[in-house]
Amino acid sequence: MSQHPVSPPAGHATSSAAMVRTLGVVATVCGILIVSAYQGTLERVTANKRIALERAVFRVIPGAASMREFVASRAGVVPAAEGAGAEGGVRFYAAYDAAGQLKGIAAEAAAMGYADLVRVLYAYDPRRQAITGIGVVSHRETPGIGDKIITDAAFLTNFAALDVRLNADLSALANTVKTVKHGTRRHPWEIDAISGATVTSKAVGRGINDSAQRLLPLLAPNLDKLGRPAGRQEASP
Amino acid sequence: MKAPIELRSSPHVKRGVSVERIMRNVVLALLPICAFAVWQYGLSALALIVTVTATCLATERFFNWMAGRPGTLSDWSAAITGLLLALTLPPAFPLWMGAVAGFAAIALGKALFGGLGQNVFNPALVGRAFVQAAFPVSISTWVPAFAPGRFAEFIPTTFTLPLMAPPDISAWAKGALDGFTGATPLALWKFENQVTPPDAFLSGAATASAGETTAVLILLGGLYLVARRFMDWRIPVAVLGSAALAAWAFQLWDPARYPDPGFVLLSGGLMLGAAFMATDMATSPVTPLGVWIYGALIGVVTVMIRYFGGLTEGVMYAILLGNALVPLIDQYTPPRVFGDVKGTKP
Amino acid sequence: MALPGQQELTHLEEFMEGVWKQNPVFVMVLGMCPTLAVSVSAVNALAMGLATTFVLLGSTLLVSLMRKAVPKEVRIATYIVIIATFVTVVDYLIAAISLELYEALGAFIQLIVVNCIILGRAEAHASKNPPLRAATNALGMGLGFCIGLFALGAVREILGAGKLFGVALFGPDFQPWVVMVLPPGGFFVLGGWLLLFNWLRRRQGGALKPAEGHVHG
Amino acid sequence: MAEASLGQIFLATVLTNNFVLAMFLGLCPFLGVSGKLNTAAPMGAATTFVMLVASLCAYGLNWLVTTFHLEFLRLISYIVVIASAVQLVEMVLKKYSPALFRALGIYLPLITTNCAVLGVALFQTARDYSFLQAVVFAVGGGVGFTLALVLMAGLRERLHLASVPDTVQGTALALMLAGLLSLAFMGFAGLGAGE
Repeated sequence: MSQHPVSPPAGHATSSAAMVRTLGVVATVCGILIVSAYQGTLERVTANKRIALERAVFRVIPGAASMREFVASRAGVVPAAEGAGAEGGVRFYAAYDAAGQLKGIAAEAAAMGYADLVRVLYAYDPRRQAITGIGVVSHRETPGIGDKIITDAAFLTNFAALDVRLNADLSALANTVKTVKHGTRRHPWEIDAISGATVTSKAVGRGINDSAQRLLPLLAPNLDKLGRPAGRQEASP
Repeated sequence: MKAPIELRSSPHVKRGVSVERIMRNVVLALLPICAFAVWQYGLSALALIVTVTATCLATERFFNWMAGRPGTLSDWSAAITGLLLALTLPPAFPLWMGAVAGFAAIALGKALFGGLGQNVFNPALVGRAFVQAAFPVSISTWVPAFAPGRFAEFIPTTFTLPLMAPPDISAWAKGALDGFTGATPLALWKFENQVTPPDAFLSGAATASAGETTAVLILLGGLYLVARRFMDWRIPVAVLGSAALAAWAFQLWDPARYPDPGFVLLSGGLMLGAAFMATDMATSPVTPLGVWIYGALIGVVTVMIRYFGGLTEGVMYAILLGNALVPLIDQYTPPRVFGDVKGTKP
Repeated sequence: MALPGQQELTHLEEFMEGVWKQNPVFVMVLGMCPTLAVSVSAVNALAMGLATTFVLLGSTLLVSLMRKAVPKEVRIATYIVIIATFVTVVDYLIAAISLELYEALGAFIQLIVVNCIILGRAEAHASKNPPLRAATNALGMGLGFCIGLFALGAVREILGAGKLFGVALFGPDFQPWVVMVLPPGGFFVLGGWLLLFNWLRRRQGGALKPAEGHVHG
Repeated sequence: MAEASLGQIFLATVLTNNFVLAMFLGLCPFLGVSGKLNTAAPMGAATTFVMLVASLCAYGLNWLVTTFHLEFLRLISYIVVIASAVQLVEMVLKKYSPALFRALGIYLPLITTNCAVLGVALFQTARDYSFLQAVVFAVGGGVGFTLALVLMAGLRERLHLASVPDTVQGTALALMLAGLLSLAFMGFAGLGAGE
């Protein structure tokens, strides 16, 4: 190339004004790019997120047709949009059937497993005071061993009706949810571990216990506030 | 006490005769353990030992040919790797996976670095760690020792087609021996808080890898090598001593939760690892103080992984981590003065 | 890149630079962090490759267009801002296209910012060449990066899951080599590819240097 | 996740999910600077320090962008602020502690564009760490990075003396060693998962 390097010859320090001007131009161009990308994709991204979330929640609460997101804290239960920043707030999802009746509650639980956090979404039925199903949100457990928490039918039956009743003064669970050795489940609040995947099974139990201990006492006095689905979701067939 | 120090001090052993002699004796010390493993587990164990060793030899041959070096099969080192590796595998391990382990052991553990004496990790353990990560289900599938039909039939998983998943044999294993639980003593302790009595380890009835239940034979083999000055006695002593000490301290702290040191020493692969793998000359420290540090580290890390990790057994990883630390240990411990005589403390 | 005093490359040669002679993955060993972390499957690997190519192309074009206006004192700052902009854009685009993919790639999309290929191209090539030439070079580099990532992702997916692009190759009884989708597998597969390239080079005459380059993020 | 205790985070970032060996962060200096033992330790220390600075900056910035609903500026502000903060620290060090500057200073500019540094910032944001958790995460990440770097340097120095085949020399060997180290670190899996 015959052309010289573009940078200005040495010795000629660029004036501050030129630098500021250039940076200003760059910042403007970049700002426009970012904001337009953000605005352009916002709708799709939000829709994608909502669909993914709904799919996950509807899978653990069969028969649900719509859902709303809430935050429970000491101050009570409020829709997520209003209470996002509440101190110690626990996020959960209320699912409704086609007639608008509360079908169940879904919330996320997480605990350290074998390789990383195991995150599950569990369904809670307030009428039966029991957990009625789980779905795995994410995990990095060993394929073939730890991922049995998704595939092992026997393990999943633990969550057909896992007892999470509250104690008399509604301050905590009446019985700690606990993972026990494979084949020794005696109580409805125990989880029968998968043989050979004890660490992961225990993580699921611990995560659910931690989450339920925090969420359910906050939720119990406020169940009536969950009411009916917001109007928008009625559209879904 | 001249021979061991001379030989240990240099990884680049030029005197092929000495290397060959040591290696041959190590194989000799391993053979009774192999024979006992075959007696315990029958045809499948024999097939596994033969396959893994043959793969190691073939891989060694192949890489020598690639590098245009003369064959080094005659130094027995690849055979040792093969035998040791086979002894650390569960007897029901499919043969094709055993072959993968053998290949990984030599290729990743040895050939990569230029062959004998140049490797930085114990090759047998590299192979074991590779298949542990690759086939986590198969490597924790156990079968009972002394099953009545062990010399009449192979374990159903042995002849799994290459690349294919082995069949589930838990029902078969229960049928092969009454009351078989399919869990190793370490898993029983960790997840069910049951301590296996020591006599199960001495008789070989404990559920384990092919060569891990024979504490007596391992000790005898080790003693033989020490007596003939082919092995640095300090390493196994440091490994076992520190593991026992750590176990003892934990037991003092909470006797209900932690088992006694005897259980820690006898269970799993600690004996085999301490005697035959941690002592690998190329991958252990050169300085006398370094040797003690290295051994103690392996013992303590093993106990830590067993007690607090997700895995039931930690010897393999402890030794590999020890291997990784060897250059640092050598760097920061005072080197042996040339011509130093054994017994003078550094 | 055209060194001073060197014959100017044709556009085709400029393009092929990155694809073959200076392949960012196999020859220069650049941008390893995202390469290894997300290459557990061919789809993830390709998505990451395309995202990087997009950022590479966008930022080199912009840098090249502005090359005469940017004072050298603030040039690195400018480049970083430009690159970060395109990464943010691609981050939103991927989230809009597929949330699943977005979650699989995770924070590694945003880590494209510190991928040295991009800053390296901006500094060494785009700041000295007109837009068309810079873009051609960037496309070549991007394609080379995609090929490298794909080679990694394909091996890891085939052995680690018995599949390619999610299609089972060996039937239902295949035993996955779990290690391949774990971190050690990433190192081994990339190391293996480099060994293969070294070996091929050596056989081709050995005049070429081994594939050891500047190792950067 | 708010659930993880500080000890768990530290253990996980140093051993179980080591930044370099399990998350592939900071591979660039890991492969580039791990040839010599005596540069590995100061490099690790400098990186740990920069990670801490980055973590603090990111924590503040994240609060700022979420409060003002400017999430789309998060990445760009992280990289710019972290880079400037490191520059600033470098200048301050040079003026007030020349000795420390000589020890760490030469590495500082290199580190700014290290994936591990931006990684700390991005991962702590993605995982919603509290201030203390973020600090522990950054220090753990740095210690883990240093550990991997020092181990690697020791092994590579030793292999200088070995007759490693020509084909394997260089980056390929470094990657294979990293793979073996990563394999050995898998032994820590599940550590601190608790009962």
